[in-house]
Amino acid sequence: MTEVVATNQTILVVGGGISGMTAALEAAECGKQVVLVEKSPTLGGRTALLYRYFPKLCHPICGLEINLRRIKANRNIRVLTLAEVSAISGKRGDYSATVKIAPRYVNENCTACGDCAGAVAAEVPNPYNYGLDKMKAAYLPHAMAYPQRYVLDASVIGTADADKAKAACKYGAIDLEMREETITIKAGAVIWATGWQPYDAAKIQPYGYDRFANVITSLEFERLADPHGPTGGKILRPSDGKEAKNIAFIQCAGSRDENHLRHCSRICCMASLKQTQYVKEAWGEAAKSTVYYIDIRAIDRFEDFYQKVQRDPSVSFLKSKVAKVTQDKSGDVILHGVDTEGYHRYANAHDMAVLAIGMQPSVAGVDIPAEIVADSSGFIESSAAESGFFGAGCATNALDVNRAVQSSTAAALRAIQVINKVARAEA
Amino acid sequence: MGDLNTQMLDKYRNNFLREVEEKVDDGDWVKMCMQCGVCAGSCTFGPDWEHTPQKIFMMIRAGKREEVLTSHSMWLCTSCYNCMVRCPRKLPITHIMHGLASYAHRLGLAPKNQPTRDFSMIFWENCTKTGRVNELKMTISVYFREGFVSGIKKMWTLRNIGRGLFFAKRLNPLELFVSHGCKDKDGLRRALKKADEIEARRRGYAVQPRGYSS
Amino acid sequence: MADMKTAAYICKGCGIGERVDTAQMAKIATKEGKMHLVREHDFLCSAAGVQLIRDDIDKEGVTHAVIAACSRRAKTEAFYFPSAAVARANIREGVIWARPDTAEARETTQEMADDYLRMGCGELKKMKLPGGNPDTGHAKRLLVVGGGVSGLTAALEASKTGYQVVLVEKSGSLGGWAATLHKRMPVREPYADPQDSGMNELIAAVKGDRNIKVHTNAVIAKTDGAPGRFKVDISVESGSSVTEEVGAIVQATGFTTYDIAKLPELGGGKSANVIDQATLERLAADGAAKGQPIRRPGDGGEVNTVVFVQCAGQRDESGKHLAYCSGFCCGASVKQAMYFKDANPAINTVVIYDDLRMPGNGEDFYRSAQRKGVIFTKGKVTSVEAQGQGCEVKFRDLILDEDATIAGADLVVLATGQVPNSGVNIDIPEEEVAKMEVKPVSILNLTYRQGKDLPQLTQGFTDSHFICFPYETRRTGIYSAGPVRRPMDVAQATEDAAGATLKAIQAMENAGLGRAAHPRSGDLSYPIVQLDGCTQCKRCTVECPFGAIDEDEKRYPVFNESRCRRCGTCMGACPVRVISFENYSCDTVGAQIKAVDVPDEFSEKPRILVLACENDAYPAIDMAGMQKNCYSAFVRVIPVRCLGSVNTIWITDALNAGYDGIMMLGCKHGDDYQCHFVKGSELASVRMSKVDDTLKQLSLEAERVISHEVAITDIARVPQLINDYAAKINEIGMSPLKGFA
Amino acid sequence: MAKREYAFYPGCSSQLRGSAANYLVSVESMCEKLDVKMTQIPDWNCCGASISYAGSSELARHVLSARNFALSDKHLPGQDIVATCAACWLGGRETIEKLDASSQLLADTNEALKEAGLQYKPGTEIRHMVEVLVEDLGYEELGKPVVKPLDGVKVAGYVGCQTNRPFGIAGESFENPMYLDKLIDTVGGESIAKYEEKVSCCGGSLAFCEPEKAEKQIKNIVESAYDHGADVICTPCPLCQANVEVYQSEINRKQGTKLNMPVVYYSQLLSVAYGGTLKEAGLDGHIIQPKKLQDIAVKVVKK
Repeated sequence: MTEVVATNQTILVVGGGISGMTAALEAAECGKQVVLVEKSPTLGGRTALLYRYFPKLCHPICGLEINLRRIKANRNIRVLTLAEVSAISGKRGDYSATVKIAPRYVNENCTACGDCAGAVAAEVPNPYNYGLDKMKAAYLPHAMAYPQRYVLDASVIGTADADKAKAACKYGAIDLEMREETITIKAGAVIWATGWQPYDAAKIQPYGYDRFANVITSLEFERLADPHGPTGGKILRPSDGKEAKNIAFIQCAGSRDENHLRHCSRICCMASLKQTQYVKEAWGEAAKSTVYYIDIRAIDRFEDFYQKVQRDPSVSFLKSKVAKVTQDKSGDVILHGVDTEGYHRYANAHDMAVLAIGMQPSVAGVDIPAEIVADSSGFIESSAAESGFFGAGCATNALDVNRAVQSSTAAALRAIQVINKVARAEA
Repeated sequence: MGDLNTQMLDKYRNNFLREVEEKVDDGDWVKMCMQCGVCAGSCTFGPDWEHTPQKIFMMIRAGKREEVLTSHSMWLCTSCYNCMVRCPRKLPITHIMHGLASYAHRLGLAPKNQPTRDFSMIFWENCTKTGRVNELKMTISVYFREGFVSGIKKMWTLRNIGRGLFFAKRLNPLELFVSHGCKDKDGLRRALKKADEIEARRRGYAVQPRGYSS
Repeated sequence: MADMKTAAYICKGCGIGERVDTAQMAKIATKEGKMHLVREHDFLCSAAGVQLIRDDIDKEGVTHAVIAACSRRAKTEAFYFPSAAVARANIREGVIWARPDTAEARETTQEMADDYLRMGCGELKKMKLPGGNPDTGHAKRLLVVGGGVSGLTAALEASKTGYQVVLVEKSGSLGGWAATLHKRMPVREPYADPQDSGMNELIAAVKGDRNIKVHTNAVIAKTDGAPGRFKVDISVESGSSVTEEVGAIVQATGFTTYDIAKLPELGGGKSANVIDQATLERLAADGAAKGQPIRRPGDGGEVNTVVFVQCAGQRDESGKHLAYCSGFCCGASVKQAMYFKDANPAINTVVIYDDLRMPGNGEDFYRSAQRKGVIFTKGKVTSVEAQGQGCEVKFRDLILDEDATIAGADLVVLATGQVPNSGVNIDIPEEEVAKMEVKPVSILNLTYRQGKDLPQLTQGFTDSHFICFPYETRRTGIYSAGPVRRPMDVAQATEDAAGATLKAIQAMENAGLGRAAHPRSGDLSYPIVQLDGCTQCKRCTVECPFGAIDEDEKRYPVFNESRCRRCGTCMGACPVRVISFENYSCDTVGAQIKAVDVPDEFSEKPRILVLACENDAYPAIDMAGMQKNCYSAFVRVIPVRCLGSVNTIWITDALNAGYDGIMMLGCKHGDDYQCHFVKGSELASVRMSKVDDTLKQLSLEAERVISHEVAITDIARVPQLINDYAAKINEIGMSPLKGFA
Repeated sequence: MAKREYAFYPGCSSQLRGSAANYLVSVESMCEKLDVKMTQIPDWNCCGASISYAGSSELARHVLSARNFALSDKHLPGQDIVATCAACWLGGRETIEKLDASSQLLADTNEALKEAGLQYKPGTEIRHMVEVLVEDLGYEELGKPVVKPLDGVKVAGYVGCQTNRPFGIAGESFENPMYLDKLIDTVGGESIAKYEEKVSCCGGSLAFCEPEKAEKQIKNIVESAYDHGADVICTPCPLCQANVEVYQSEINRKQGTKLNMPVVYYSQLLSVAYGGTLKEAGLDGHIIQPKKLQDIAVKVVKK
């Protein structure tokens, strides 16, 4: 049974992505007790799966390394992975949360030596590469995974593979008897940092994501460029592994569209501008990127990055919402549409098309506590004064990493205000 | 009908957008366009368009009344609804195109001998005569709209199709004499006449004489 | 060091036991390492293994422990012994996982393991358990500079959290720009209409808050001290000055609108009817007060047509105007267009934009404006000229691809940008400042050796350079919020103020506990200087990236530990090596270098020292091991806090000890630097450029010392770099200095 | 007593001697096998189609549809109206949508209908025959009456525009609707999942006035079917059927191509599979003979 020490002076943070980690750390480094609950087996969330950040083109896992070191060094934070908040009751200053913890089938004895992975035969689609490749059914989510502990995929439980894994582990770390458990955690304040998910690209039918292998999402493209990714960082197109040098970036894939997401997802323009530089980095002179856009939203200081990319001869811009994508026999994708500046019809062939996929708050679909008000896009709105719930990061709005962290830091303060009030009342 | 055009000209002076909003079916949607161009790229006869829908919307906002109303473009709409289902702002583009065409025609600004316009008129008159379309009569009037000789020529080139359809029992000279129709075609025509009056009332036009209303 | 009791723990788990001879390692620990206590264990990170160590510490009085097992990045929580100094010898990721499991590799792999253990023992004996910075300050009041929406929010949030606040506003009243707004953009559904700014309530709340002491008509004459003990002289209206002691500072000094007189081509300063957004807000507010519509400023005439020109003097590549986009202006124009449409739908309202930038639910606000009949035209305005009572706007219509004109615009609103009020740019040298006709006025008047104000990132904004850490400033305990940090609207400024307030509070708490702030949060070590050896060369005071070190009248360095981030750049800079940390010093690293067993020149076994930044390069090497990307067995890797902390003595020591090559792996520097300590890797590269002389003196090839910029993702590249360098060394041959040390 | 009853709105083209006369025939035999009773709306009128916009007005078109609804409501109360023609169905759906949305448009429409002594009451449902098949009956039930599976007949399911956009069949996508393919498979034929021209426009009524432009479309539609080795094209729309079948000879004449691809209705496939004769399946109503289907139709099934 998982033991968690928590009181109504504890801050419960839901979501272990960069927003949740930040909120938890900032609060903990102010001396507060924090329980950080993450649904997946590892912290890091979506940013851990990005290759580079705009506009500096630095590496997200560089910041993750620092944040993980902060967490390892901080005794105020208790991390629960594979855990989901299923219900919350109570009021500001006195909540109790029901948390479901899924079995990992690997206990804290695990040294991450990897013998179990060597032993099992079964493979499962790798969610950390958006299913672009497979991984062993006994796996460490990724090189930066924290806790650094293996996971036995539920699909192999009850199969010979499970027993092989158990036999292979010298440290008694494989526990096939693990069951889902439900625990209750007290908390004075709750920070909801459940982040975002990519809009279902298959729903954008004219782009044929579900029909054409060489139409991929911007998130999948991050994995293709990343040395930790399925191609070891080589930009190869899925259909035939051909080097993808001539790449189309389709903006507003789902965003700013009343048939899909009504809001603008903010990050996609900068993300595509950034990704054109991956293409440049990979193929140099041979690189060719074309950005199909409605408005380029390189907001505030990011403008200079846009100007830099505009000067890059390998990148061209076309003001047009692509009408339709087809794929020819060679596997090339053909983009059909009209350049609206003036009036120029095009049918352009590219090696691959990248959909700058829209941002959907993860709260959409999850039944969130009544106290949290979500707008019609599913984003959490700033909560009422009498509430002890605070949204943070992309659960509250379409934000880039910088703004998400800012929002989480603010959320941490509001949570601390609740805790301090409780403390004063009890002192 | 040219006078209607002048009426509208001084009524709306330099505000063509407002004119479109008030006179054109679904015209009040024009302002919602965000110029993404997805309609332009989705259009079946797109390559033949001189102005794409999105561009026409911009021209309306820019007050290019003459250019818009005399344009051939709207008349190339096949009603495939591609633009409409893809529009991120859910503009009923197909309807707006029809509305603009209809309005241009009403003001007498539609291009002369615009084949689609002529066909559209023939179709409407044909189907409202008896309440049902008589395909044979309609076809004949379409082919003969530019006069007898060209009509005969067209018929001749298409004779094989005609024969084929005849043997397939899908085209029959009998139609020229015993034609389908509604029993209560007069009631129908009264209703359509009334519809015209209401339309005129709402839009502030003088009622114009129509085949079925005279 | 009488009370020092050392112990070595050698783990045999994860294949270590099978791959290397741990018994031999144990002997080395005892004989060479001189460890008082040496233990082998099959599964050291297990509860039993950890208990064993804990018992030794508690019962055997072990004060120093070297753990020869996995990387310091693994099992960190398990091997947490706060009461002992702990060194980690990386035998798993750093040796057996980085080497092929073959018979021929066995010997060199064993040597690697032996050396890492020797290094661990060497380091351990030079380490002390950090006691925490004694120079703590306990002031828990927050100074907020600026009484606009950001400052007011910061003050209120701090008070709500239970902290006292001193708020300084240079003007006579609170509220700043936000208070001049007629209305603000909506922040919740349906995002359809402008809403009340709520500034009156905010101002009232601040005035009514007993925790908040407000000084208006006041500026800061002097800021002295450090987090936890800032002394701030505030000169108030009377001309007199008050001194307040505060623990941290939030700078929310906001922005000034770009001067439209600089935009004559757009009619700025030439026609009374060409105004900026700020002026329109005032017109709207005055009109509303009088219950009248907005009129032409020129002659008070009716407004029938109004044109908004976006990006006026912004996004400019010519260098004449602002290069950036201010982000808020599209939304502001949409809101202002609604002022007209809501009052009278017949008013012709046109927004001429290039890219309309309304992220998130701003899209709904945009749609709402279209629904209200605001016309949006994608175009570039070429000229605005007075014409009769109004103006003529000429522009290129980018959609219709033609030149167009709007004649008879009664009002033209230029969407100009935000210019940050960030005080003195400390990176501009004195002599250049002297040349300026308008001298910049300092805001904080810091007494810091390195300058009076916060360092600016770009274009005057005091923003953080770090994407993951938006509040990192180079002045510990001083955080900027609102448009002085980066361009933003009211909603963002409010969020930003709350975030900055948290960081300020955190800085006060850390200072009180003598702990480091980000990125080495919680670190209790701190720089200790032996002034008797100091030559007053000032390198440390000049190079400290955080301005932590001042100089006294005798030009000796004065360390302000609570400003310090513990990067060790001062230590790396010091030519006489009088600066050190208890657990990280010239000696702890020097000892590791010396501990390595360097074979003679005929052994064909070169030794390569790798000094790797612990933030990026070391994790990259570590993960290379995790991926089993093998590399040369001749390298010995030492993690350093930052390349900035690398002292050249290490290089000379290593060369003299007969090392054949030295690799320095640090973070990218330059404009998009990735160094967590801002300047560390850059300073290192500057220093290393001087190493060539040393090499010449020793008559060694230049290739004996090289450095690379390495990113944390270089899991495949780093092994390659190492192997290439090993090959290179093989090429140029063994060092001639072997055996002389 | 039939299992299901509907008010039937065949539309002008399906009338006797009309260009889609064989569509009506096949629908009737198909419905009989499926025990679906279809009663024609007495005195129904033309829907005005989408092409009539120049002469008509939006209101006038609503009046036309509303008259049919009113008649159906009067004579066949409570029955859903079923249209077999895409344009009729679409026009009807649009009228319902618009009149539901605007009380004024509703009032105006009824003011006009009053002249014909009729009134339209909101709440009418107009469905496409395909909706009845896939939604009310479902593929499983549609498979039951099959006595002659269309073995070895490769069919390009050509959905076209107006049965697909803007309303379409519930749960199907605009770009790649699957229901025709599922119908084809259900009756033992071989569908072509990757048929690119599935939802392209045939030119619609502009085939009359802009034949060259329409022929360009039709050529692609037919050639793509050939590329996939189709024996026949199948469509749910009378205008698509007519255009694609009829103009092939014109294209051949002008461009020297040898297009000869038969084009049939889904209802003909089902009718044949259900054992319908040439006549019952309306297979005698083609310019380009759907040989393979005809062979199956004349084949005698041994019990």
